[in-house]
Amino acid sequence: MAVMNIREAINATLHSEMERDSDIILLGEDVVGGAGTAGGQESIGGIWGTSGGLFAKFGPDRVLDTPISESAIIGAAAGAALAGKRPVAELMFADFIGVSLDQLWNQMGKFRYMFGGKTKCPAVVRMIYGAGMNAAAQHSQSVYSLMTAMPGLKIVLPTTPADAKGLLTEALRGDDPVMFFEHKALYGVKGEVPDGEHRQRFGEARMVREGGDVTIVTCGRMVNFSEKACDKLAGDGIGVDLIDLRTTSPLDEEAILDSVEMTGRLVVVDESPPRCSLASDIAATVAAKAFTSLKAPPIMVTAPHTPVPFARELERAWLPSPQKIEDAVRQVLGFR
Amino acid sequence: MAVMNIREAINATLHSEMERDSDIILLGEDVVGGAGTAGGQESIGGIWGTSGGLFAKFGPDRVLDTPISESAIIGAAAGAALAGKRPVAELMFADFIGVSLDQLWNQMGKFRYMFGGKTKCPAVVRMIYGAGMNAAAQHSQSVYSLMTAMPGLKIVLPTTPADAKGLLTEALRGDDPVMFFEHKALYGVKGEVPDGEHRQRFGEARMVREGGDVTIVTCGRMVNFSEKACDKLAGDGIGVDLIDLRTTSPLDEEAILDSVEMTGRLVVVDESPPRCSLASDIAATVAAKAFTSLKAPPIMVTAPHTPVPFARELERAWLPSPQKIEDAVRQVLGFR
Amino acid sequence: MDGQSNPREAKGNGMEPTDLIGAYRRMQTIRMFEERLHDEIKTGEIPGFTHLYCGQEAAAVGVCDHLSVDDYIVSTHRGHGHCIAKGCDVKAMMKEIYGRADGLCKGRGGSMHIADLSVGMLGANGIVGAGAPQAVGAAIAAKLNGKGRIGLAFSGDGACNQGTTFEALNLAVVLKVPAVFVFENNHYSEHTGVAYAVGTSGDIASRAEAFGMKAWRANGSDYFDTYKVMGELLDYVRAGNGPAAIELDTERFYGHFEGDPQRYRGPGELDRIRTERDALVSFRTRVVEAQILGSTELDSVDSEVAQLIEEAVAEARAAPPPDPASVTDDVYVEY
Amino acid sequence: MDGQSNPREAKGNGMEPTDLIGAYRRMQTIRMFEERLHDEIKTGEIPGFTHLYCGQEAAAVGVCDHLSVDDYIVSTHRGHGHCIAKGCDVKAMMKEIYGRADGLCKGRGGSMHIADLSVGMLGANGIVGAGAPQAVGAAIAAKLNGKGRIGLAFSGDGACNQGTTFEALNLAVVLKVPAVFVFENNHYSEHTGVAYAVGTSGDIASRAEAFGMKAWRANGSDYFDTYKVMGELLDYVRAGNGPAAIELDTERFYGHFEGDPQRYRGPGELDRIRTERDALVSFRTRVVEAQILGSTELDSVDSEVAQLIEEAVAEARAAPPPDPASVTDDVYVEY
Ligand SMILES: Cc1ncc(C[n+]2csc(CCOP(=O)(O)OP(=O)(O)O)c2C)c(N)n1
Ligand SMILES: Cc1ncc(C[n+]2csc(CCOP(=O)(O)OP(=O)(O)O)c2C)c(N)n1
Ligand SMILES: [Mg+2]
Ligand SMILES: [Mg+2]
Repeated sequence: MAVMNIREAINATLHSEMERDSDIILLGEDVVGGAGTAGGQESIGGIWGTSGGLFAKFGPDRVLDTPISESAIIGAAAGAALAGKRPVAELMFADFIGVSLDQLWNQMGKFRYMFGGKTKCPAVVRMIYGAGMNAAAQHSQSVYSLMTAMPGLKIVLPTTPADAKGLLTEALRGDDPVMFFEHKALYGVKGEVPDGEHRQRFGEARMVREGGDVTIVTCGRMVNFSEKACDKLAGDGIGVDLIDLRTTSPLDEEAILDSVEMTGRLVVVDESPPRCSLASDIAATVAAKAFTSLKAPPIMVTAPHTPVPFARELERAWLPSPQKIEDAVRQVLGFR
Repeated sequence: MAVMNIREAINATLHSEMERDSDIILLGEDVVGGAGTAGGQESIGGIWGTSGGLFAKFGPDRVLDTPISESAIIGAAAGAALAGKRPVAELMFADFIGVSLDQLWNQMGKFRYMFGGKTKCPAVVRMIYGAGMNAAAQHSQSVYSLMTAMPGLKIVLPTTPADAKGLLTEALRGDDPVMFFEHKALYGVKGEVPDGEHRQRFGEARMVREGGDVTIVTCGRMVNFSEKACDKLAGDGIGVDLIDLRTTSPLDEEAILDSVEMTGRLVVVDESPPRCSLASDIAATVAAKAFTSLKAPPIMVTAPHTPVPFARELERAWLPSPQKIEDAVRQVLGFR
Repeated sequence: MDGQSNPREAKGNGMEPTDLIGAYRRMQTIRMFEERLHDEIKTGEIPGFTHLYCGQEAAAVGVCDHLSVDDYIVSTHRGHGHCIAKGCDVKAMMKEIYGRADGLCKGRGGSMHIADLSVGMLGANGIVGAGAPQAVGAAIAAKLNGKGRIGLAFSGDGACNQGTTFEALNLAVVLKVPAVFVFENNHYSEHTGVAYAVGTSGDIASRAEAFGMKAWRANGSDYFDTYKVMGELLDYVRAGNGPAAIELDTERFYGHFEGDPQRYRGPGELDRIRTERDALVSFRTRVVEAQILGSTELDSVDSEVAQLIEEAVAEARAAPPPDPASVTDDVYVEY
Repeated sequence: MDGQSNPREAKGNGMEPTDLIGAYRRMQTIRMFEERLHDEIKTGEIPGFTHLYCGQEAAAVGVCDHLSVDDYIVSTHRGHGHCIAKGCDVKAMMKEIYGRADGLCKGRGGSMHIADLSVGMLGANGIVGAGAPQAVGAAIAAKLNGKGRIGLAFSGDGACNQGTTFEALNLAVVLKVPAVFVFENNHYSEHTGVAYAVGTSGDIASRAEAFGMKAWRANGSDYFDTYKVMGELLDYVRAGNGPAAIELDTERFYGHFEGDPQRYRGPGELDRIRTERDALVSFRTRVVEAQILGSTELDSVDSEVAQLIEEAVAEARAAPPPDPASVTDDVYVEY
């Protein structure tokens, strides 16, 4: 097993999968960089550094720099996928679903159903999401809650380098459109990555910790925040079942319900604003399906119902934090 | 009090509010109709018939037919609102948020917050939503759940002609961006409408019935479906508190919690697919805030996690129905 | 009439009489399919919104007669004509429009969402302007496949104001892919005239040119002109010169959707376009005058098509509806 | 150098020396603001992403010197220059960029989201292409107000490929509103060259023309040329002729964002543009040579501006951060 960070795991997986399957193509703004300049193409290899070396290896027919026109990028991915290719489209920031939503939601997500199950659209859309870098209201959002609401799309959020590889491989082998969420503050996270083929099935949550007193359900960067809270709680002898969903659609309901049936206490941690969020989705599911197991009201730790603010102090106040998670766990445990 | 249907109530309100306030302008595709044709403008007065007579009365500077370019329509409304006007933009189908989301979500919804509370954006976006007319996957969606998730937007869904007038007036007098949802299957619903000025405050739910045994929380067309279920249940002596939210953002949490504290039993009815839906939002809120009052697991009656199908039999199966609501009420009552 | 070319030229282009009969048959199939729908819709049996293609037959057929099953097309809300021209099964289409279980899309899509990948028809679309970027994607795929195939988008004059369409034009030029943009200018988007909505006084071809691609114009109510000009265009695109556009001037004979009172039409307009711009009439007149085909041959095509449509309707009406339990099928390939 | 006009002409256009000093002061303020930011960012004290406007000063100032507070502008992610040129308070801007409580937007927006409606600045924007439709809306408002005011969008060469920009161009033409589209062509969108991304070999003005509006070109690194050509354009627009566009050829002196290694630049490119296309150097040389202003006058502007920036940074650094409890304020006007 090699040790690498998430950025490297994604880049390596793109390299090996593109080698394996010549139908995989990559497109997006500056995924190569330098087109039409004196410096020449491959000047950067993606502004997030995840597509480095692909252009040099696979050339201009498979690695395509595009103008700034996200609807056309996603629409082209949709069309190429219908036509038998496996496009990987990069939305530089997940917030740009605003200018490309129709192609994601009304096109990719609906083709198969509308067309009577006779088509498939194996497109992977990589989106860089999340707060924590003071990128302010239009470059910091966690849109996975919005997209989990959209039938036909699969929503994937790796939190470790191994999962980045496993989930991206699965996305590229599967036949459905996948929204692949990469948290901008997690790219540097290091870990062991299995060599050779490694696929991680969707809808199979990761039990990060098993503690038995309280269940924390979360995803994305909030897994790391929750781990910090768990460390603190462990010091006081409080054991947490920490569930990293890996994919919010499909959802591993079983893992959640199994744990809550044991603990009877649920905290959901979600980087989205609260309304119609993943947090409310999980809390409602548990209330509906594990009602008799619940010993305390579920607690949802989310961002407030506001856009993401810019200033450090405000963004920090906006984000769920290890402290808020820890407090929620103590509160749910304190309920009698 | 005049008796009229929702379509007429909206048209009449637009007429009287535009007379009152010369800053109100209307724009959208075919809101006049006939531009650039031999037949001439005002050939239809809006494809839903809600803007009839406005062009004749207020002229081309205040009633603007636009090309098919929803991002430009909503963006222009956003800009005009920042510049001191009160634009009403018509999205012919709510599904077209797909091609205009950025201007709704990242622009209108965020200006005030991003700009430090120093601006306002009093734009009203009218969207025609909902299933029931076999308009299939791209013309039938109930996107209010998606938009309730978006901070900065207010989400309004009239279900009676009186509320259509009261809520639209409130939208046009207020200073925040309002997403005004008109259900295509409710336009013909008739009722009494107060004469003269009539404003309905946002965040104030309507108690459609008070029954005391079970609480149904719903909005939009599902209010009507729920009333049918209530009629049946009343025959068996089952009394329902039926709450029409009127606005999902702001949310009248108090009305919901007050009722559930009495009934202990909650059914949420929502025309959206289930994931991260309004149904889950309400159920989670109740589970978190009225946990000890709950005598049974909350039941969510929603559409399935699929696009809206075309065929009559399928669309009917897709929609929540009075029968499904009735069943849910009996089920929640049967829980021991 | 301006823009009408000689049928002999079409022949010179490689069209043999049997192909001409085929072309006539396809146009007549569209015509009868649509006229019959126009009547059937009044019965209330057909669900949803239906947009009839009638009047634009020469456009769909004149374009698609150059394509093979591995050329991809994407279509619009007004897609029946494109589907038939590209080779979709007419009976399965009719069943789809009736919302039947064995409709081409199992009754899930209906009139606005017909697709058949087995003939290279990637889908009608209810969202105006959504198809153009998808055609660019199909063109990327076609280019990779390296067999001279193309991705083609049909769009209306109204769709040519949508941002997605513009983005697609630019992207196709930048990537130099074999994408073809066919703009059917029927002079209206819903109730609005093209001269109002398209800021270039309704000129679409020159707008496409301004994006850096070559653009052609043809009479989209004349099969021979459309066919001929499309032939030139496709020679250019298949030779690897990148994308191209064509503006087809044509007419829709019915309203925007079934039920449209069409108050925007000028006096006598519907009569005039029916008299002067009927692609089937002009086709027949000219092949008969040029003695390429005989009236009787064409008449028998008419009866065959009438028979097919009759059967299609009868079978669609008799066909079973979808099982309500199937409502949750086929959202994903893998669950 | 091509595109440079005589300062006397600017004078003839109604510019008196005091205005020229003002123009120089505004350009110098942008320059020093940005160069100082460039240094301060390295300290790590400034949060988030910052895009410097340095090199494009003549564009913002040459355009905005024609505008009053009731003309509306919308800006981009690279908006500091537009803000300063339109009259935003420089110290409040600096505090905003530092994320301070009394920043122009209370520290909520930061570099990419500065707005000040009191000077007609409707907002910088983090979404490329979002501003153009908003300028059309502002132009609708301006037209209704009937005082000859306009709505103006600054956009980059990259933004001119976004669908929203195209839609806005068309909508403005259709509605014949006083909207002005200023395209600052600095030859790059991030790391991509304009010749690649804009399918018309990088020609933006003619693309705008193809939407049916009049378009101008000017040297956006030369104050006098920009000012003069904008004057013509605005005479045309304010006279009620509908929208117009202008392409300003200019250069950005720094990377796309702070931290960009700029490997896409040609050898010596940065030196060349700094030497040949510095709007401040050319302004100074020419007003001094033409004996309109003296070196000492300009030097004292330089010191005053340097002093202002010094104070702005000092005050911003010393200013208190926002109260974390204020995070939930101001989402709505009415709760
Ligand atoms: C994004 C979007 N906006 C608006 C509509 C509503 N609509 C359906 S068809 C149509 C007119 C299309 O005009 P055109 O492109 O000329 O095609 P035609 O109907 O003439 O075939 C409109 C506005 C839609 N379906 N999608
Ligand atoms: C919708 C959207 N897509 C992509 C980006 C990322 N992005 C920010 S600036 C930029 C380049 C813009 O280029 P240009 O319009 O030429 O402006 P310049 O940076 O040169 O001032 C890109 C791609 C964005 N912010 N918004
Ligand atoms: Mg048309
Ligand atoms: Mg640029």
